[in-house]
Amino acid sequence: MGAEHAATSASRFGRLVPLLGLAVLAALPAVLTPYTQDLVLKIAVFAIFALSLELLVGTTGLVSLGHAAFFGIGAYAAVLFTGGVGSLPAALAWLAGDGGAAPLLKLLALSVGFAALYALFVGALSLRTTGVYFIMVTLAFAQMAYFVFHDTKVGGGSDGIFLYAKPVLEIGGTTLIDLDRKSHFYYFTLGALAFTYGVLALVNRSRLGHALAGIRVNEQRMRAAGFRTYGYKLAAFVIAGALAGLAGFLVGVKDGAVNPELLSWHESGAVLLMIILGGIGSLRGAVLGAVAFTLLKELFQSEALLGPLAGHWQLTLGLTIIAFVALLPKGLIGLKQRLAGASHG
Amino acid sequence: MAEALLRSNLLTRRFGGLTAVNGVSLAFHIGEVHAVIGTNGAGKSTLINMLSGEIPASGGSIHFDGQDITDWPQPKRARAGLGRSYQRTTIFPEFSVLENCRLCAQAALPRAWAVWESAQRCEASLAVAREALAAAGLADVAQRQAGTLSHGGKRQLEIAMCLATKPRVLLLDEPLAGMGAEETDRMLALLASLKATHAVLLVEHDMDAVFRIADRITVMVNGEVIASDVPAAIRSNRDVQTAYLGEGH
Amino acid sequence: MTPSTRLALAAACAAAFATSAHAQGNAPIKVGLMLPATGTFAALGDMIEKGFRLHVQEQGGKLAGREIQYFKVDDESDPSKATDNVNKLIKRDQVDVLVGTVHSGVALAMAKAAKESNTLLIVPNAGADAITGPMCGANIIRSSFSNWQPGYSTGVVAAQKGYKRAMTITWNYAAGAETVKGFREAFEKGGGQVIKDLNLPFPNVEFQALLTEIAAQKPDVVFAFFAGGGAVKFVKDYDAAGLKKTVPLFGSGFLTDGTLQAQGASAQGLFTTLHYADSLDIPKNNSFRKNFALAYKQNADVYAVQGYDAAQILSAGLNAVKGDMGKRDAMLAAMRKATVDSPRGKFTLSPAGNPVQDMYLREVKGENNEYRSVAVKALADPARGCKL
Amino acid sequence: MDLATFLVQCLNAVQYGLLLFLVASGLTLIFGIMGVINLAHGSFYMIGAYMAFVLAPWFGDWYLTKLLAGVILAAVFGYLLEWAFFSYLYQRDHLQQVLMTYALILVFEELRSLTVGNDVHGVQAPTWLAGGFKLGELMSYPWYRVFASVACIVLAVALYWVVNRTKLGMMIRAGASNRDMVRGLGIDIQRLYRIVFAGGVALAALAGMIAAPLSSVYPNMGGSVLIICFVVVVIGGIGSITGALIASLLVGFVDTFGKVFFAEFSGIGVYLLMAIILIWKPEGLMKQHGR
Repeated sequence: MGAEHAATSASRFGRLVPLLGLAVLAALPAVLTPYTQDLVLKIAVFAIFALSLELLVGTTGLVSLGHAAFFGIGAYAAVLFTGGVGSLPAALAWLAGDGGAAPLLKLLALSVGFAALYALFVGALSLRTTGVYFIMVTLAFAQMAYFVFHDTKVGGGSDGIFLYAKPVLEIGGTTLIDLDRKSHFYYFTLGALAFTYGVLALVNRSRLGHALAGIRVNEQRMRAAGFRTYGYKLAAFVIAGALAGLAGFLVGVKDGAVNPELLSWHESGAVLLMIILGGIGSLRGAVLGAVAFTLLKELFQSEALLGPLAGHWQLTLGLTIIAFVALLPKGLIGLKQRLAGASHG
Repeated sequence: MAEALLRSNLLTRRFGGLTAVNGVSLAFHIGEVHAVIGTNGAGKSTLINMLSGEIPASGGSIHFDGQDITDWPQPKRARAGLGRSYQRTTIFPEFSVLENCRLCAQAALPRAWAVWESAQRCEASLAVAREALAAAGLADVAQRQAGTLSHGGKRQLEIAMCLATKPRVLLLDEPLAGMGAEETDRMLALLASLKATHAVLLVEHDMDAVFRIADRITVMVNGEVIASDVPAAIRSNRDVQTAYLGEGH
Repeated sequence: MTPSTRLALAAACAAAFATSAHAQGNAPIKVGLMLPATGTFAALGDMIEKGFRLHVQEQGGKLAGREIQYFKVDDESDPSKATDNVNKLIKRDQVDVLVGTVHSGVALAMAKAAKESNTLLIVPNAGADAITGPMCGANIIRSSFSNWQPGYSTGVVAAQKGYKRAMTITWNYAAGAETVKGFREAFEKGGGQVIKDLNLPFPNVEFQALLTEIAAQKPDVVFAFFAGGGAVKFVKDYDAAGLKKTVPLFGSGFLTDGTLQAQGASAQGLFTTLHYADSLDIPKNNSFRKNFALAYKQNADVYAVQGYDAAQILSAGLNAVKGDMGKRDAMLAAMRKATVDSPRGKFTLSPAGNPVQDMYLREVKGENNEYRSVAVKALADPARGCKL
Repeated sequence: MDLATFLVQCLNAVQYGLLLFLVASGLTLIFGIMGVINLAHGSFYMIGAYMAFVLAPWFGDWYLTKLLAGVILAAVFGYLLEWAFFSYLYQRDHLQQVLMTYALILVFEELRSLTVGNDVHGVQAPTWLAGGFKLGELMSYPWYRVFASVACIVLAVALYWVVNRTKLGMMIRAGASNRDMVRGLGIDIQRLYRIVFAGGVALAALAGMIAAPLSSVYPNMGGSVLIICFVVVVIGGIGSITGALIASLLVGFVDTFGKVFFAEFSGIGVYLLMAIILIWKPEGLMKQHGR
């Protein structure tokens, strides 16, 4: 009885962990140097990106190797529709601003919207395939988007384009949010992370989320029960794409620049790496993975800490990944469980 | 006799050069357990797969409740009232027994996109799921993790999940496979109780059980129906004896 | 202790150390080298760094009496990571000077970050016109070239040789398009006409279809812009297809720089223009090449020169203010006004911060790009879009 | 475009397609039979090309001997790699395979950088294959390209023969369509895997060696080859050698004519082709039954 009680109180505490984390993050700017604050921002953006993929991989069991496409499209939309740069096709030009003030809500909607739209297109086609094919097809569609931005004039070609005016939220003439200001952007990103986490937590506890989990375990059984699984998977794909677009919007505004490499398969690979590093199957794992991946790379590339070895970070990172996947197939989250299991046993 | 609830007409399925099911016409009625027997590779599973919509037919048609459903996809058939179970256990082992059934019951509910509503508090699906569990005799273990059930328990859950979709036809693919005598008795009692409100198609290898419960037996050999009649007539059918029963007896 | 806290701690220590060191009068000048250490351009990054360090060593390890402390970041030639990477140098290491890089997209992101943080940036290779065009700034200087320059000078030479119909071929990316634009401008000004621009996706190296297209169109001359592995393959394919004998090939100098060993016989006799030639027979180049070979046991190339000159420009600025980086405006002005005694010959800087330099016509002989003549004297980039 | 030019372009397309086939065939075998997604396959191509460069001084004009030596080295390497690394991947899901082999790319690239350096290097074609023959007014066609195409065709035929006419091939085909069946037949699946993997690595390395005199060797050369090979494998149908051949040629044609007619969009062409084919046939042109 006592043990049971302890377990429930532990899980109650566990439920508070994300909120605690958020509170810590909100208090951080007071103590951070500008660089570490940037690092936190970068991790937060990647965490959103990783969370969005977690819905596909962890919840629904769809391994996409082309998730960076939506991330990149979101980023490009944020910059292109600010106006004044790139050369949008006439059909889309009316959506762009004049290069002056950049309305936050409109740009956010366009970023998320276009990412979702492309996800709808890619999902509609790629979800006809399964397994290895699905992985490859998502990769190919991401490459397609990559080459559109790389080879055509739409987004300034291979060098990419810059953002000249950062988005602003104005209501009745007063500026509520100005993303050009460090603190505004920090809390806005934090808000976006909380929003993403919240949305996905809601999805996971909803009927949609349960159906997606069912599809992951046995799609055939779900169809036999009467689920139009294609529609469910497509919904997951579009939600994931839209949230990746949100992360893209943030990265576009954060860097003030976008370029085709945001859509490259290396980026898709990196985000997959994050969620597996953290542990597939939990939102916390995705966030943890984003933190771990960013810091690991930071560590391996740091000459101050590793000396000349930093020049060979590919080797150290590669070997670490191999060791990680070999020893911790369930990710960092799994490590915690394993330790907990060991102490009980 | 009343109009059949589910009827196949010259149903055929070819895989490349192989004809797995050839011109099968059968009718299934509420209040009747209709068993389909035959050797391995006779086309029984293919028949179930075609009726449930898992694989498309190469020829022929399927009618359900007066409608031509030959071209309907599987989920649509399932929601219309065609429930099936699988030869291999296909429960969701990580979920609770209740959740397994609740999930299946959820398929029929509207507003799947309402992500702010908690699945575990979805009363509509919970009620159906509890009903199905009670009918299948699993009410006591509703909170257990499904993967921890005994083999027989899992087979019962399989039926319960099928019931949770509120079907009118039950397409059961070897529900007795691997069961002990006691478990078999329990399952047969369950089937007998379901027969009143459902049309039941039973594919089964356990001949004793088939002859105990079936109201009608169809024998398939090499994808074709060689006999379809009441059990007593099948037992004395010479073709069946030579083609099928002869092997075992 | 988790990696994160450890890292944060290390960063904090570094920052604390940095600020305390800054307070002292004669603290080292912090130079941030953001160059590729991995990927396609790794060899170029290496040469630039060696060139830079060579000049500093020649000055006794100090510039204007101040020690130089290096901070390095691998830019991976990935522009999507450029902003984060450059911020490692600007915000984490708080460098005084940024030096980098090879890839244009990355360099543009660096220029943007440099402008926002008002950090001094010296670009030792990336040719994107925009760096000394729309993105130009008082604190941004380039020690190399703009893409437009070698394209333009090759166009001048091609037109002078009397060719009328030209075709261009390059990768479908910004550096290629800008170089080709320079070529077209000069070639058409000289009375010629570019009949077709061919391009293929970067970094695709399957040229055969386009070579066939060249053979079908029969131009008088072909202008090519490729670099690295692509340049090697293109030159070899062009030769193997028999076109070298029938349609003369001209290129921006990068077509034959650092690639001649690999290109072998296929490159013999090719004409290219660039702001440097290995065999340039002037005292400064001779001494530079000797010192470089002594220091690193390998031959210098154009990238080493650009790195070397980046250090020279920095030292010109520092000398003018006697090492006092506080006199920033004076230092920047001195850098702009400097006449750099480069191994490529003396050059000055345009108001936009790009070298005003002689462009040389070179011919490939053996494994050398041999100097032939000055293609264009003191060529200045038009710096279109620069509002300085 | 006149007829002669058109024909030459077709020749170019076929030649490119054949070279792609050589790399992709190894990938499709490893994919189809072992069910392992191998992102590091491009690295084997890279290793082959660098082998052609490193081995060159030892063999001089003994070109075919060099190829043979390279193939043997690559096969041994593949065999060892399977034993030491890939054999642990079969039980893992696709996701972990993607990550492990992604990490391998990083490791191979860094090792390449440490041992051979980051410079671009040319690889000489043997003197007995120097020169070319006249093709049209201005152009000639190098003998080495002819050799490369012929070598690819010979290998394709040999591969076809091995897969369709030998006992090993029977096991391979069975393995590609139904792994359980192969186990049921009492075949030593581990040995089969090891052989197939070694063969796949050898094929990719051979492709790299044959391509090296044409392409020279340079850092990251495996990356772009890898992606295009994925496209080939997916279009052709995973595990199908015939499918890979057809798909390679298709990609060769789309790439060649795309560059000529739609220069700005030529990068997109092959992916568009893949999308269209997958809409039409979601499991590739040559679907393997029974999976």
